[in-house]
Amino acid sequence: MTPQDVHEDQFEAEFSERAIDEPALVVDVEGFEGPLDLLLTLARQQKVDLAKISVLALADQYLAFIEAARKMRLELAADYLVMAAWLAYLKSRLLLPETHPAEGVSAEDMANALAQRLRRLEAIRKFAEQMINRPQLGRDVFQRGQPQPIAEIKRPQWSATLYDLLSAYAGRRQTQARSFVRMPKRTVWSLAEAREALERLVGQSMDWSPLDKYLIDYLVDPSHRATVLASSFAALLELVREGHIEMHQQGSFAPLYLRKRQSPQNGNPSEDKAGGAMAAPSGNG
Amino acid sequence: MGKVAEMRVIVGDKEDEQRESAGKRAEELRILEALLFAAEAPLDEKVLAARLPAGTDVRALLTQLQRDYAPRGVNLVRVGGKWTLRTANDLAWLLTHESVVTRKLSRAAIETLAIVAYHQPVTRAEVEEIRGVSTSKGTLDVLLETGWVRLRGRRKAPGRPVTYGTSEAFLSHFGLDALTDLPGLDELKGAGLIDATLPADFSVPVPSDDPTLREDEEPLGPEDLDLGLAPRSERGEE
Amino acid sequence: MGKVAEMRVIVGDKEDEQRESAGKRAEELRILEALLFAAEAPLDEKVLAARLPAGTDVRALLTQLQRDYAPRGVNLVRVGGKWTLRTANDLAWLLTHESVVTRKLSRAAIETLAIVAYHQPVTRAEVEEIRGVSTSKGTLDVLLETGWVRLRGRRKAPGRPVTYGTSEAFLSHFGLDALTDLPGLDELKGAGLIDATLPADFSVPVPSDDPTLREDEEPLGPEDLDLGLAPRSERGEE
Repeated sequence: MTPQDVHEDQFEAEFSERAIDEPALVVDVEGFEGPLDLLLTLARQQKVDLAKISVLALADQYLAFIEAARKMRLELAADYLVMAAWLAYLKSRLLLPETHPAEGVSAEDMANALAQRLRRLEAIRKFAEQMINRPQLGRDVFQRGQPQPIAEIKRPQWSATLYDLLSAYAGRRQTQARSFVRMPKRTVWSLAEAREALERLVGQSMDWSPLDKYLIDYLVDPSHRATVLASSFAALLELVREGHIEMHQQGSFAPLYLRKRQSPQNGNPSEDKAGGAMAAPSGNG
Repeated sequence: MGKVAEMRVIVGDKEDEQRESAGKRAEELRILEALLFAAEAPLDEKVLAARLPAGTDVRALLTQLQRDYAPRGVNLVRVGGKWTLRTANDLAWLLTHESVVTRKLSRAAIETLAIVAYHQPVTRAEVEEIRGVSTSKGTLDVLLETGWVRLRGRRKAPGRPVTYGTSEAFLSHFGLDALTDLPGLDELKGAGLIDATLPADFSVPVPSDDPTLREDEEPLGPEDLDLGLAPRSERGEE
Repeated sequence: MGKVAEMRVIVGDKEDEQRESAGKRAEELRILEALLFAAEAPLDEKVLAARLPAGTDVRALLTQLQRDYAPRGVNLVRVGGKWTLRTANDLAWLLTHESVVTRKLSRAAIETLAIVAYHQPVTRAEVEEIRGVSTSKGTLDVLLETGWVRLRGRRKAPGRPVTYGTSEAFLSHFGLDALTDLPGLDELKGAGLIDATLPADFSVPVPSDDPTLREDEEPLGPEDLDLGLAPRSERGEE
């Protein structure tokens, strides 16, 4: 094959074996994965073992291809041009007799190295295909769909020494024995407590009753007597002021009588006049 | 001769047929097995049938597969009307990994343990009184978990509180031959753990872990057995 | 007479022993089966041995289990030196449409993956040298994202280029026990396409995914950790 034969139609025919998902090649450099791929494709046209390939013929084909591409004013990537220049150089070296074989790398070595690169690329492509066609996990073969992972149970092993035990015991007992001296807490009835108790005790009671009777349960302990009386009296005054409770006293130091305030706004206007009318609801209760 | 040869042929055919049918069945079982293995959830018979050659008796295949797997480490089980492969129930322990973590008892737990040891049988309220602070339920739970403290019985008193005591594991962990080996007041003083300036009536009881219930104790009821005596794993599943 | 009786006893013992040993083996096989079956990922022999009675010949059991499973719909295979159960290769047709469609790798990515696998540890420049074309950053990123290719370290060379290698996930995904099982590796070696008979620039040693860095590699610096080593989720959070 001579360079003149290189023709886009021919390329199209030659390269139709390429994978379908890649654009069909005309003189479309885009279709190649770089100059080495192009060289490999051209080499395949020689239909011989890559080991016996004629690098010279290959160089010719490559240069013709580039020439054809240029005529069509395709923009060529620099890679292709660098390779073209290198091949042109190699070609000239191959055609000329080697004058100084000892000097640097011989043209034959360069040609062999190129052939070796092509073989390597071809081999890796072949095995890449074999590799990718192996049964793939999640595509061809499957692992267990519902794995039952191993659960980690942490079992504590408790540690303590006899010394820990004894010192803790002795320490705590000793502290407790010493802190056993207790200051008796003074009991104080707060105003709030007194008020709460009175509201509860007087409740709905409509009859006059002495204060002492209400507080009888709280006056048992003599130590409480003073605070209970003082606080309830203060709370009582407050309750009277607010109009919740009525109270009266016969004279100084006489018992205090109290009852729930007979409210005129109780809902029934007839009830606010006389005590007689009030007796009816209390009688019902 | 002719007859014998003929018979042989017939027998041969039958064998071939049987072999063929057995081969077909084996292949169907393989498919079933692979489907069930790879499935992300249990599969129902309809789904399985759709993947098998038309006219396959899926139920019969499943029954055979179930029988094949029965003695194995993996079983074919039916859950909610669907089929799935599971590790055999008796091998569930394989799927848990127990690791031992050493943990130190809290100060409160050690104090409580010491009080239980010296004052047993003792109720929680009594422990609190001796410690002078309230004891959380958790502290006693931890002690029950260590296996050093056990429920003894209930005190014959209002509320029937549980009484606690120490176990044999307690003795073995702390290297005690008997509970009476626990040092008394004089020994504690001698060891410098208690100093001399204590009230005259201060005493340390002579401990006893005699398992016989005391007069003021009564046995635990069956309702107590769920409290902390059941193995942890079962409690965990609740 | 006495001698006969004695012999019988011995024979009986032997039978019992055999039966017992067979039972023990069956139980060990069950355990092995259950473990492999339940596992989320391939298990190595050490992990398996830890779950079996001490002194069990794990390898022999695995070989037997592998033989037992060979004709079945699920097979026991070794990937990356670890053991796992997988559906049989020939049933791919059955299960394929159940799978999540895995993203199809571009031709460039497949080639790059193969070069990384056969020539690792390898730098991007070396990949480009073999392919004769520059490799886009995206191609290697896609491969890193699959988890099949990982950053190994840096080559002790000008520019300290990153070296790439395959991961355990790569072996597991393609069902390879070791890199030596890669198709055509011997052929490549035989043809001198993988040894160092070529000029220095071309030399590629026998592939190895041994995580130990080679003499001409050095570890990645902390600045590399953001590139692709961090788990995806973490990277996603950035």
